[in-house]
Amino acid sequence: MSIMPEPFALAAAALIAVGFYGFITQQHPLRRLLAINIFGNGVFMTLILVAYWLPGDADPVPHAMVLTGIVIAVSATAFGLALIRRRILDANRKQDHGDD
Amino acid sequence: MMVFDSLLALIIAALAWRCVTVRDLFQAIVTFIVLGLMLALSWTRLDAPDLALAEAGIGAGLLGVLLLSTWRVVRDAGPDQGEGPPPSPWVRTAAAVGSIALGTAFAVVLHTVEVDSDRAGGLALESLGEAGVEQPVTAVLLNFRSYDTLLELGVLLMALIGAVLLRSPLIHRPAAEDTGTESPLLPVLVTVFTPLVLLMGTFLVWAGAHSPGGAFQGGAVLAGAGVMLVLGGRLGGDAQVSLLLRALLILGVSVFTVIGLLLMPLEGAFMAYPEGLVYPLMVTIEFSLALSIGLTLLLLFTGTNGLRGAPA
Amino acid sequence: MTEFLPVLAVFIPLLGGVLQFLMGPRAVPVWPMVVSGATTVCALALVGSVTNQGDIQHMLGGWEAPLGIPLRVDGLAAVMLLLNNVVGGLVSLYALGAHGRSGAVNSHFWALWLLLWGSLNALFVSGDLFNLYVALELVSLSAIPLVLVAGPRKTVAAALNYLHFALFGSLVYLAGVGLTYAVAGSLDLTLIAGPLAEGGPAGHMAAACLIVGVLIKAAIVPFHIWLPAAHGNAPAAVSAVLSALVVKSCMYLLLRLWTEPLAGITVDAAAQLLGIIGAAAIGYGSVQAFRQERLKLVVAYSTVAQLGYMLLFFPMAVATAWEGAVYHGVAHGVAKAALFLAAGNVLLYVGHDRLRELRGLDRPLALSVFAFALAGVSIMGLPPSGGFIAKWLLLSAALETGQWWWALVLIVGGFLAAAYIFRVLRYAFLNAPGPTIEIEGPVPPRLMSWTALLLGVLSIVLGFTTAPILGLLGGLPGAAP
Amino acid sequence: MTAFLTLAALVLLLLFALGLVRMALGPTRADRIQAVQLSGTTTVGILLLLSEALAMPALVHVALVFVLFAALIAVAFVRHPRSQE
Amino acid sequence: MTHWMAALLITAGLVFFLAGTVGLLRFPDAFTRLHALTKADNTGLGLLAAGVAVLALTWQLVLLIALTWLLAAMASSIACHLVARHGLHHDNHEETRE
Repeated sequence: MSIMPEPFALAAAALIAVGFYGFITQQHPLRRLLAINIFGNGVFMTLILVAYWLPGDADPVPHAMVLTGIVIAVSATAFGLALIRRRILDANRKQDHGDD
Repeated sequence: MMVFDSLLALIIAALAWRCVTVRDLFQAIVTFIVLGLMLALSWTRLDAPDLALAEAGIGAGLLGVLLLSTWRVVRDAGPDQGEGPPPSPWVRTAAAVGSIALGTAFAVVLHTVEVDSDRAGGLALESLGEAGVEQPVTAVLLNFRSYDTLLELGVLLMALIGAVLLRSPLIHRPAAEDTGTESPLLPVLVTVFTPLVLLMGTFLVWAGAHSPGGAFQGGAVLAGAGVMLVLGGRLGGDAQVSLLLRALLILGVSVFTVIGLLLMPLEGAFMAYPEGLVYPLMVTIEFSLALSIGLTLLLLFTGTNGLRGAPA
Repeated sequence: MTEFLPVLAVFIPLLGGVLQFLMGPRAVPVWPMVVSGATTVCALALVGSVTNQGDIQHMLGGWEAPLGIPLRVDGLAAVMLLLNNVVGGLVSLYALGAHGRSGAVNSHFWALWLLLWGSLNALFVSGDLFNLYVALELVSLSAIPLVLVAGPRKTVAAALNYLHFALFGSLVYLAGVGLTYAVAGSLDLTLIAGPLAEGGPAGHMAAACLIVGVLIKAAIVPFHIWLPAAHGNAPAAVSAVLSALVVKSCMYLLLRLWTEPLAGITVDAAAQLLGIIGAAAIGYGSVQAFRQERLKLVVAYSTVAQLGYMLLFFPMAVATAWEGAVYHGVAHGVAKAALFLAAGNVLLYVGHDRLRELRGLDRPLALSVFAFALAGVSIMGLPPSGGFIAKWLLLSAALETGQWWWALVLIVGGFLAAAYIFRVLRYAFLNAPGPTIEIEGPVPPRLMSWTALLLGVLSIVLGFTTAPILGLLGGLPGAAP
Repeated sequence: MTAFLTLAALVLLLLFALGLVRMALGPTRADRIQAVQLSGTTTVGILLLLSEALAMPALVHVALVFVLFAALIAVAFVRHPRSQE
Repeated sequence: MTHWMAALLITAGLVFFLAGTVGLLRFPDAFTRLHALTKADNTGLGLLAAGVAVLALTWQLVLLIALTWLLAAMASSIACHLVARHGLHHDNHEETRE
């Protein structure tokens, strides 16, 4: 491993840090989902770097992991967006008193 | 190339920062989409064109479209949607300190890690001959670690059932009734693009056996074609669900499981395939997966469990 | 044949759930009951064959160790499978009463529940670090929509919060998986312990990510905030499954990771920290449970507290503590399912579960209140019950290792549990005189009362089945026999 | 030639970074979405250049997928959905 | 020879991209910016694609590159039209002040 800074390794770390910060500080559920996805992208970037560091061809195993991860993250996020829309529909019916 | 990579990494970090900190929700979403594009670009630099395709199609593309549409709904609902109070300065400071520590730790670890080059992936590359497909990632997804892929299809199905339970679909009126979009060009775009997108999706699925692409990327592009039709007002979500549609939704997971279970007594292991049949089985599985994935992603976009055609 | 059983235990319910989705409301309730029965039988056969012949391994796809994914059933997995499928089967029976009528929502309930059941089995039999990530996601993404079955309006905020934490937790876990793969070059749980221990900072980072990710998903104290609302507002059958099995599956994963792949890398400070977190969970959860005004929230906070006991294993790390922690998992699983099902019956009959207005429940809900009391005995850790055995084992471990402060935590925790359980029982029937319930809902069907009672009785019976279950579990991995 | 292509890609990336300034400045949403369009086109250009520079013809597929989804995003921006059943 | 031609085309493409970006940054309002942008970047991408196509080895690749450009040009001009129309009707004044 080189001691030279690796730009994409730094980018992965930045994505993870920023995603974590957003997850803690954001209140809006949609913004939180975005922050979680940014964190996830940092994790995916880490995995891709690990794959890249295999001498010769890129390692397909982390690639498969990332592909799986992307699909899972996106379907969960789509479900989250449906939740957010439902919350808004309910909030618009003013008579509703949830136990928030 | 180093300069290119550094600039790209810098742009990625800056976009992420802006996406998280900008006030306006719309800007955050737009930034997120551009961030996805840049990630896809950076992954091509890291020898992962498969993932660049997936990120461009699913992570930035489909998710971006869904985010923009949901943003409309959020905005129409009014400015404040039951958000909690903003976090106190203490929380912010703690979060900042924590995230800097976390980021530094990751950066250090990623720069000092001694990677093991004798690994499963190397073995996968050596065993490609037995996998039935030449493309390493497809071989891992559909053969060496096919069980993961099968379970992942379950996740897609669950997310869809969850979205259906919520009854909060995205309903696009016919384009002609949408002020500002009654452009004569929208139907042209839809008419020209949809078949091309379908073609591209099919191509990517088929190409998955020997070049970057595969069921997920192809499926996402197929879903893109459906989303194009929805946005063009030709197709809409529907509460009524036909048996055929449901059958197509579970086609991938069923084909995968049933083939695995039927061959289990013969091969001695679940999801083991007999030598001569590997390639045809792979292709069958890949196409049924792509069809189910595409439809599921499309329905996750409309937020319904059914579809119906609408006059243009 | 036996080597196919793990596959069947996963795919009977998974495929059953998928086909339930295909067939829709018409298939309710016959198809789900057939699948539930088949799953329980298959899983019990699996547990039986592990008891008789020892561990079972199945290499998926016929690929060898680092390339393919192994399914492994050892003692720990078998015990968890036993818990999962016994409780799962009984919950299915209960749900036959609650969700047995045909209808779109009920159809989705059954599809999701069967998928969740299969996902939990998949989690318990998996022997691969990344596959465990997928299984964790399967569990979460079937559990969260299940919460919505109670009606989106009541549960949407809870579900959203749950989703945020579940997604974030699993991504943290995934970061750990990536780093582990970087240093170990493999994802097989049995092959990564050595390289991780020699992995330097990356190995430690990997271990930390894996543990923290699982802690987030398990709703351990600083990360518990999503749990009470989700578990407290879900339909009774779902609450039971969430509290008894879903968070338990994450605790299982923590025990599994700690004792096998991370065994060479764990440091004493981390173990003590986990113990302290556990103690904090016990204290905080119990006090909150005592302060709740709604029955189901009492039970939900009780879960926050009870999960803490399993964490006490880590600082002690001796065979007795191992047995105690796992036994606690089983005993709490059974008792908590009984509590939630009983609470569900109360909610059905009374129409609400506000504690102060629950008076004179004893007559129409006698069976359910009795079930609640029996399960309460186990939660408090009084003899003779499963909870007593578990706490006794943990207590002996504390004395054995000379860490007396954990014994103190155990005893105080028992008193706190007694306080919130008796508070509920006092409202339920000691306060019998006074205005009785105004709105009377339907008397819960017999099936629903009896399943709750059966679970309550089981949580007492667990006080007498120590030998076979601990025999099946086997000793602490890595420890000298 | 490779060096030239790489340099060209770098220039495009720099232009892209400048385009992001417009996205940040706005001031209208149309401006921002337009900046996204430009970033899409620029990225397609970069991908085409890289496909040649790195000898990875598959990047042209990636570029094509970019184009398709960039169009979708623009259409999604102008269409107003509801969420009432 | 082909190399020189490719270089020339690509350089010309870059110039158009540069013009587009400058237009995006400097033009006074959204509509002129839109106008400048699509003209410039479509032509820019076309020239650039032509340059890369000259270097491409197989005709399939050339075809694919041509298709990419064609679709990009079409999508971007239609999208521009849609966004402009939409801007006329909706968004110009509703941007929330931060």
